[in-house]
Amino acid sequence: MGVVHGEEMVLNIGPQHPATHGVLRLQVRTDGEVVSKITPYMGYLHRCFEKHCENVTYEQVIPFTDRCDYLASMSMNFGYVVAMERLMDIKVNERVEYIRIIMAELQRIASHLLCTGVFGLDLGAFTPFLWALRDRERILDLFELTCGARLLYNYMWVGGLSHDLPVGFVESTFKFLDYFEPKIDELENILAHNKILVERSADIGVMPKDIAISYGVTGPNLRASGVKWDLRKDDPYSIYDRFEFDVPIGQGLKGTVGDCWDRFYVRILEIRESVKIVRQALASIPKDGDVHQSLPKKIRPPKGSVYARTETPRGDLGYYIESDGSPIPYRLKMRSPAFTALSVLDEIGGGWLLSDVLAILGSLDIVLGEIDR
Amino acid sequence: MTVDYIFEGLNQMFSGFTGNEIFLIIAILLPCVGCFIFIALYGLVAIYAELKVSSFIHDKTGPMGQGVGLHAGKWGLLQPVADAIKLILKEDIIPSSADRPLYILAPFIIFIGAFVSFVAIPFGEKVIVADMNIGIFYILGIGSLAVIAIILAGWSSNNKWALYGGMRSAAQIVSYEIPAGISLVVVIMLTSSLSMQEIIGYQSGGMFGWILFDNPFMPIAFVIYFISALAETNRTPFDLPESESELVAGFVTEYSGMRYAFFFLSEYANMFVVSAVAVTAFLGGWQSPFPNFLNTSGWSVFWMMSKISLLIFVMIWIRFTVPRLRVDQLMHLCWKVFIPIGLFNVFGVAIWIIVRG
Amino acid sequence: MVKYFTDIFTATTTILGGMVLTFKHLIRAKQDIVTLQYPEERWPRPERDIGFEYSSYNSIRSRLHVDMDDCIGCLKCERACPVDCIKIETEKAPNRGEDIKDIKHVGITSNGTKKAMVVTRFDIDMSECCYCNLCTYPCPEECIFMTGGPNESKHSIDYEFSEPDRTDLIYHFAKPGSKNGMTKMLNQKGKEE
Amino acid sequence: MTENQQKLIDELVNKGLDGDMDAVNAHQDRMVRAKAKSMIMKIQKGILKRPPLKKISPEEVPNGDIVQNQEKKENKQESTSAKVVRKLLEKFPNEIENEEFDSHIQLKPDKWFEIATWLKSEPELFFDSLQCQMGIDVQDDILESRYNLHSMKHNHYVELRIAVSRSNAKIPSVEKIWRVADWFERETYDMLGIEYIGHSDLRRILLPDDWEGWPLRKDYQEQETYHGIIVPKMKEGWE
Repeated sequence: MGVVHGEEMVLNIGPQHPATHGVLRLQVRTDGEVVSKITPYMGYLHRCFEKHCENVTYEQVIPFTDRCDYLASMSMNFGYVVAMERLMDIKVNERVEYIRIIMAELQRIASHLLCTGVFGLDLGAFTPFLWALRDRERILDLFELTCGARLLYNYMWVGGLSHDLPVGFVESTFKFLDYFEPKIDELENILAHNKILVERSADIGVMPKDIAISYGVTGPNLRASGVKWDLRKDDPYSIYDRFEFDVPIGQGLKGTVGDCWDRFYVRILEIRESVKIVRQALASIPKDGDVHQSLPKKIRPPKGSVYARTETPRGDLGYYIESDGSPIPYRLKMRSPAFTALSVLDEIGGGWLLSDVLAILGSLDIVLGEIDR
Repeated sequence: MTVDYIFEGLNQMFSGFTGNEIFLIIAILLPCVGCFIFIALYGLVAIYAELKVSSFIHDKTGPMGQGVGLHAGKWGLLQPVADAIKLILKEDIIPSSADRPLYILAPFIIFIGAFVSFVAIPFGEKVIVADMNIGIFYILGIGSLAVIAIILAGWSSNNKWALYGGMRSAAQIVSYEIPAGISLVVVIMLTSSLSMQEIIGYQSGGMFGWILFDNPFMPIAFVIYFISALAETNRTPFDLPESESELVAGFVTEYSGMRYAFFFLSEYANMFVVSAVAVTAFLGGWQSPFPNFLNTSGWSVFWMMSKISLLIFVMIWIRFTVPRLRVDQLMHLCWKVFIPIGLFNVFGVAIWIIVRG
Repeated sequence: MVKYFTDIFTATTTILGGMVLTFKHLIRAKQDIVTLQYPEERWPRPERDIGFEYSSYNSIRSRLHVDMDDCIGCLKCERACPVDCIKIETEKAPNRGEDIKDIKHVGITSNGTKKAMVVTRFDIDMSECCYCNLCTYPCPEECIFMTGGPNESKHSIDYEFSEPDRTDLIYHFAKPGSKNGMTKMLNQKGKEE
Repeated sequence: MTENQQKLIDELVNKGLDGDMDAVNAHQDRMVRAKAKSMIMKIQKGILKRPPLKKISPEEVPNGDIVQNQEKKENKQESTSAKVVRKLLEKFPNEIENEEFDSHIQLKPDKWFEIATWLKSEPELFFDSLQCQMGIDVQDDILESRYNLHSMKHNHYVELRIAVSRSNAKIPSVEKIWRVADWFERETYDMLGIEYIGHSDLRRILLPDDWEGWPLRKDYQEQETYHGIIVPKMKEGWE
């Protein structure tokens, strides 16, 4: 029996569509429900980040990095300050490193919570989304306690932090983690093993290893394809080499390695690992140390360039900073992980049903702020 | 039945008059108006219940308010009223490229489909608008009217999402008619009647007289019917026609205001109808669950309503637990799971009846 | 065939498991609810005991406020702002550190600095402010800050400051009439000379 | 600024220097006029060289004109760079332009595609991942395309730079080697106007299709109007 082909229809998903996670437009060619070609159009959220950076001083870039990936602003700050400190050869003290890692890992939990919740929402399960948001709020409370802001922090500075931890932060974070750990199980029970979700996501949108690497896909998406690659382990920046944690990879428990379910489940496992790191960091954080100790008086990096990568919740975030010796960056390029993750959509999304395409899009965990910059 | 009562009552009251035809029309219109008011009120209650149940599942409070003012009343009781007022006052937009007559017609057809089904629902021992001898068959037949309306809505909106929603819905409702029908056939085999009242009458004598517990095949039939009913009313996990994260809003994408409200209302009305059929066929209808406990004609309405409410609650509960199926999985579930098992069930019940005599 | 039935079985058990979980939340709703009734109840601002000497730098992110009596017009905040939402204009004061009664100009700040400048314009466009707090750090007199936090006693907490018109979000902090007053004064001075 | 405008300015400057200032003053486009005048000033002061008289077609620009980037900096990937250079010199002798390879390797654009293929397939190097590709407008009329390559297998890293002149901003596309380069190159094209030869779908990616100019070039001028709407320079009620 041959395959019946009907007339192809061009369908615009977005820019305003509930499943595009922002303002993304996917132009898909569909034959009935089967999608044959996906062409993403982005730029609706383009805020000229790189052009802006060429007009402001180095410290003024930090608020803009916040706004790139608004779901993981701490990680974006972290990447930038790591790059700047490498360029200027600044060594920050222990306490700062510990605080940065606690913040980055809490941010990873928050971001992954949102991603898993939204993935459920894309597949029609509304409840886990709100449960995830409820716990994310508590993390945001911790951030608010620390730096006064809930979403866009401007917390990490080149050579230090804007504030020290408030009194009682360590205790309240421990309290949060104790509360939070059973909630991960809850999230896993209602979503990950639900038969309908497994049917919807297992074996769907399989991303093989070589495709993932060739497309520059990084972070949880790459690990779900079975590549054990995590910058925190493989190219440790800051003090990540001091902590014990596993790098979860996709094993194809419910289907093939690298399918939507793996991408989703790797994130749940990573939440657990991040909880581990936060616990270790909280236990061993040095009591003293001035967070403003190594703040440079004026940020005037030497002439030269640096490319520094850090592991954000969405993958390898690279900052390429070209300095001409003035207090203003000559050129600043952000290599955003979601940008490359979205580019793979056409490759792995063709040939699936419309509902699957949106599930694949959800499992890639893109943030349009970071793609468009 | 109710029509007959009113007709006779009117005739007795105004025995001097000879305008029997007018009395008949009044006797027919009155229950219809009653049904309409009932649907509207029930819709408000159901919306409120859905808001509250979902909120509690989500660890939220749902609609709340401290006073009348701008708030939604005590515990947010006025929220559905506010919703209704909003929908009525909203601008009614008809897309310029829409097929105007069909676009306008669709919400009415879907509402008529839901509304007319109420005629055959036995609310109580004596409260039924028309006790037809083919009641259950009638409801199944009228229920399919929704397909036409949804296709009309999807097609006439001239919107690709709406079209997808309409097409999905047509396939879905037409398919799920079959397992629903098959599981009701089992009931009809037992009771050897299509009349709603007679089916209920068969199930007298407390909880264990219910068809659900009549023989081991019946729970399967009930589950199949209930899930198919979910699919027929487009509830999650079968809400593909209007799956909000895929098709924006499916076949209602272009509708707004009162027309949208009609779709909304008829979805809730359909939920009520399918629950009523499930209660009638499997859960003893208006019979009390205990043989001699409040088993009077007056309490029968209470029992019927509480059973229907329970089923509607379960529908809401399921909606906020599970993700949505995919189109092909939906069809797989229907044709490869429910229909074989349903047919097997029919066979089993037939043997059961023969063996038991 | 075995897979067929195991699939049905797992589907039933996992879905029932999920339903049990949601039902637990439903009946525990009283303890678990996290919603606040916003206009009546407000999210408690976390108590912030920063616990180190930078306590004067508040870590609140709310609307900016300027103590004009302390402002010396050094333009540091204007330069620090990444979005250029602060606009300052100054005039040279006739006598350094002297009060000018006509325009309510205070000559000496609370830190004891003698002012050399009269700030005739200090506008902050809060609709453009990105709440990065960068302007508050370089201020030598600590006169620009976000309200709330350690300065809470001076200013009430406010986190909803909507305005009907966009231009209302441009806050004018300079003393009213200071610009006209200064020009008048300078003109007079010019005439006298 | 488009190539045409640049050419126009060059022409005007030459005319002006030859004494025909009227031609400059009579020009319609204000921006071009201003640019040309400022250029004439600079040339008279001796800051700039006089633009070539002849209109040169893009193909004629010799690669030897490319001025290298001089920054040298201590880098951890020194050994990798050295290794790459050693192997590269064996295979493609005349392609490297810089002398010290501490931070990066400067390549000529011509054989870039072959080099890239080789870099990915060479078992000892095996750069299977293109981490980052970016474009930069270095001074003196040079645009650079920089590639940060990384090998997942060997966990090493190298930075390659390819410089082209503005008038002949053409670099072979490596889209087919590292698929991620598809979008990266589109972005660089979008922002700097470097043309990637052999790219299957070279469109603007972040900016609208009808955007004028290359925003990240240092001489970029904002559009005066966009779709007939005047672009506001200063917000209302502010100045």
